[in-house]
Amino acid sequence: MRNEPTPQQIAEEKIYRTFGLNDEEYARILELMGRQPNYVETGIYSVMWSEHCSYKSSRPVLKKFPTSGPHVLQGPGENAGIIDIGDNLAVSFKIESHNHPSAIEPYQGAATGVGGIIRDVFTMGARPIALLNSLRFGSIEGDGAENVRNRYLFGNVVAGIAGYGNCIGIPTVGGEVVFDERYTHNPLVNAMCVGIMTHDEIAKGFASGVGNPVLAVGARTGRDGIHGATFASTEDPHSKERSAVQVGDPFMEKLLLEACLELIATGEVVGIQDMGAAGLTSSSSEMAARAGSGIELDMLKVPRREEGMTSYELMLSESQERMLVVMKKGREHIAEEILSKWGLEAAVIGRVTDDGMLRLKEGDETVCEINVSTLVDDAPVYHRPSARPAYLDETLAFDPAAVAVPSDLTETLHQLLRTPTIASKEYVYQQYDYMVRTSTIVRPGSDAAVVSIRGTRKALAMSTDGNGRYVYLNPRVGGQHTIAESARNLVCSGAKPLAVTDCLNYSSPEKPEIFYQFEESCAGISEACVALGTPVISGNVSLYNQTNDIDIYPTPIIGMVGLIEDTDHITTQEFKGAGHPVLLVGPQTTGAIGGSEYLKVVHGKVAGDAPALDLTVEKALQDAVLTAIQSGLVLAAHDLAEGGLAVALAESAIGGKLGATINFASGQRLDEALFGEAGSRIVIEADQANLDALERIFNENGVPFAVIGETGGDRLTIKINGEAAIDEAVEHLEATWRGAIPCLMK
Amino acid sequence: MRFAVLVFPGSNCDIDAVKAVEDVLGEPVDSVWHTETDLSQYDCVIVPGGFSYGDYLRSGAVASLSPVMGAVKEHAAAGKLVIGICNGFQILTETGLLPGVLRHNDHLQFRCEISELRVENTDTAFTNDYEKGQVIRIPIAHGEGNYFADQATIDQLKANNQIVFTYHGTNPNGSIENIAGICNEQGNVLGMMPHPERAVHELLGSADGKAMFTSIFRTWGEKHGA
Amino acid sequence: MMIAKIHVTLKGSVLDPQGTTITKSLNSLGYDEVRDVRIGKYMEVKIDTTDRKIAEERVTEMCEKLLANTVIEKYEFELVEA
Amino acid sequence: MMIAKIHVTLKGSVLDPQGTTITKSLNSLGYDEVRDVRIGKYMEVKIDTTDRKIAEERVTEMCEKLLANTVIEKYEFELVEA
Ligand SMILES: Nc1ncnc2c1ncn2[C@@H]1O[C@H](COP(=O)(O)OP(=O)(O)O)[C@@H](O)[C@H]1O
Ligand SMILES: [Mg+2]
Repeated sequence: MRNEPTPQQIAEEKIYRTFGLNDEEYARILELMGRQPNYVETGIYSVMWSEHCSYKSSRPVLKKFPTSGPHVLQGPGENAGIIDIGDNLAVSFKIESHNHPSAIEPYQGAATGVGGIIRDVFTMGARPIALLNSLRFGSIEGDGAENVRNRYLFGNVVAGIAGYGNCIGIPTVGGEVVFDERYTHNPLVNAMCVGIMTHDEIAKGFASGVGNPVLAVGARTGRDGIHGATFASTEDPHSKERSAVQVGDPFMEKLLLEACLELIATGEVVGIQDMGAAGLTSSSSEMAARAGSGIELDMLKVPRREEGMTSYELMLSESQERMLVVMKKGREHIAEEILSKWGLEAAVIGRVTDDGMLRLKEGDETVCEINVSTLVDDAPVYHRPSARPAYLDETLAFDPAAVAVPSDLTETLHQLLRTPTIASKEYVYQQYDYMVRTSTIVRPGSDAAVVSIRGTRKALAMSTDGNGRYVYLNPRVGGQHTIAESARNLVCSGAKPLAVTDCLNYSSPEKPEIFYQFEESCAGISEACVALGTPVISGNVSLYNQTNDIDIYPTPIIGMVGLIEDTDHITTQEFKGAGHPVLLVGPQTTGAIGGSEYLKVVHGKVAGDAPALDLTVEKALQDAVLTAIQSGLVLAAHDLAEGGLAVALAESAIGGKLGATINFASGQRLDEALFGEAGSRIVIEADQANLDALERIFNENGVPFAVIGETGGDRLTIKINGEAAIDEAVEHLEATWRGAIPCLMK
Repeated sequence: MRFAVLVFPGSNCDIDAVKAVEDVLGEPVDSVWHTETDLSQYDCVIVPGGFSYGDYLRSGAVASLSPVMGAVKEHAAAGKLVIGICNGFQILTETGLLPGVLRHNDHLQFRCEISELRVENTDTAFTNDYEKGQVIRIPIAHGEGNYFADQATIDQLKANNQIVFTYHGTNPNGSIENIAGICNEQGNVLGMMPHPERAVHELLGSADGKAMFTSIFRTWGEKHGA
Repeated sequence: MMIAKIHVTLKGSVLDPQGTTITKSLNSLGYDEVRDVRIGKYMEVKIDTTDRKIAEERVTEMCEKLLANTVIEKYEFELVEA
Repeated sequence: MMIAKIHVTLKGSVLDPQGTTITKSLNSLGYDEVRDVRIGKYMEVKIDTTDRKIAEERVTEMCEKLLANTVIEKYEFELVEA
């Protein structure tokens, strides 16, 4: 017999607490069930009511995101969102975090994060066509034990992402990496997947139709990752049972992907969902809840990897590469045939019922009976207290006059290009197969990646962005920046931004100051989404990213997808030829240096307000630049981000192996003009002959601009008010920028 | 001319090879599952890239034992054309159709980039549309492309002019003699780590791989009077 | 000189995708008697020392720090004179 | 049941870049006494048989066909009852 605590013991010895349920939650379960839950039932409630599955702290905030639009086919709530891109085509995408597992086992943690997000997308019936990621680590400079550990985490997370994505054959086309002490014990590993399908191929996670068979498909269930969802919702993952680490099998997932797409195409699938966090528990109850049905499973029929597994273990395991499928009655053999062609198993483990219950049996014995809606709809919701953080008074009081303008600004530029956050990420993406599927037109290294759609002239642009420091300094404006920068990256590549997926990485929501950051930044995200017409169609929340009282920066990461109507519009950031005017489009002054990478790297300060951003100006800028690109008037476009104008110019010059002479008038401090990071600004290169046409477009949209110089030569020379501020050979800038990370990782 | 592109569990460049044949030549091309044992209707067999069987144990090892590889041996023995690209090259060496082995890159990392190759031998069915010594840009994407063979084998490869492509400039994986691709003694079986099927449109960053497909088609046409 | 012969293998409950794939492949090649394959690493580390006790400590450290990933792997070694 | 404990290692004359890299990292971590590292594979194959002689033949075949690449690797195994 099972050696499990009895319902009485669970109540009396408060065993539920070790599962992460508090006393009130347990009392609520008693009320909902009208009896004491047994061990399996307690386990099931605890994972379904964990922060990770129930979003109990974040739900009230997430509800405020704009989620609809004429092109939205599926908003948040399914495994991934879906948008329409015309021609009967639809695009599905989502981003997800795997922060806690990656902190413990970086290679497998990152790899299984990639595996999970791919399953979310092909579950919708979409063929995955691209992967992106967004990563945060502590500093990799220096020889302290923590720096060594950060390098280890960085190196292995990247290798894990590569290992999984390369093997399964989906190109990893873009992403971002930021290094900051605040992430030392809490690296962030967010992975995004984009898939494409025709409208009739859309599948959903519905368990409907009484009597329809429920199948477990793919890998067998093992003892790995039990309580992973709870574990992702607690403060110190390191103290948790380490056997919770799961190992990914990308080969198995490749077979599962092909088999599932083939299976969905038969039209015999009623519903399908991947077994991600909380495995069989969440997939079965969520599929039943969406359909308003019930599910009955015979646990003895669940294919397992190890002998002697209990129902509790089977329900809570997070073994990878598994799916739950509901087939039309009598059609289960079709699933079995297709899966076996791919060398995989499909086992009928239960059926759909109409009594709204999740009922588990071991043969004839019923071992669990829970009303599905109590797991999903009655999950607790917390309206956490919120309080403006005290540190804001101090950071906002920052006076730029307190720091001096460096005397050698060329050296300052080198310093910025060398800083790992700005330096070339070639070390990272040369480990990713970004070309497989032969559709990658703009490879990693530009503002956004571009993937063509075979059989059309269309292409998709995509990027991931986030700036935790801005959000820290001004949660509301920081949140707006995240969306604005993402959209601006897409526009620079020639795309119209369409929709957003978000991954919200924060510290403990139980701290009022953190909750304030969360609430405010989400409000900023919503405002920017509305202003730019990009609804949120999917997302993920990762809380409790803190260790030893160090909270990570509040770090919402945005994944955005845009549509390029014609591959002729594709634009990249590098300078294309000599003798072309260089324009700065958008506000011509930068505001202060607050929140900038420059202030942090050169002066060691994280202070000031987030850089200025006006959403109306941003929208006008994006519309104008997109119109200009679509009219064929733009040779190169690059948005200004970390490091401001000087770094953007250097990147365009390095990419094009071509210099430029810049000369503009400014009433600002030199460091502000060069390195300040105000939003809504784009540098473009254009043909002299097109200047008039460009002027017309910018004027019509009310967007300020100025010709600030010309491409040519092999040096980047920047003069302000006629006086040389920066003057350096492009080759030297390139050596600094390209060499920085490889040198640190040697 | 009929092409077969083999598909093993875990192949992932099979579609790209099919697209390249269609786009460059417009000739018929079939995807052929690894359990097939008859390839007699095909003129050229492409063993594509990817991670057959996850590359578990050794890349190409498990796939080299699949039923279809028996048919590939017959196909090669009959003097018909076989190209192994990346994982396909690894499968061909594991099968013994080509000498040597492909080991982990010397820096132990996966490497994806557009690399420069020198065409060393233009007397093969695969390369006669190139100039001898021509430098072409073809993508690589592999973790185990470090070609190795003992000295006797290398001497033989040289004596028979079996080294078809070498890396120009930097060697991305530590391969001996900068070898990027070799053929068998008869010249009808080619293995290469770089991906010509990824270099068939300017939009993809290079179209230098096209000439491989046109070479194959021209050679076949001359032989069959087409 | 001593040689540390080190075996690094996956912990019992950790999934071994390589092993599973090779098991299936051996079965399909006609080796039906094969029930399970587990794949690990074997390393020989040559050490310039004569003190067995110190060697033992140092090799343990190397395994913990670099040679094994103790989150999912376990290790074992013996020392032989070379 | 028997378990074949198989060691697959590189032939003596073949360079081991992985081993060289690990030697260097161990040295740079302060393990100066490490002279050389060679990396191989260790496999445990569980076989449903009781006949040692047949098992030996069959395992040899598996090694030749799949488990080792005899162009650069050599193998060795012992059989233990499980
Ligand atoms: N983790 C990563 N994965 C893939 N590509 C990356 C990654 N990090 C950075 N890149 C690529 O490097 C380029 C520059 O990155 P970043 O400086 O973050 O760009 P931006 O500031 O324009 O968002 C982008 O093209 C991006 O796709
Ligand atoms: Mg950018």
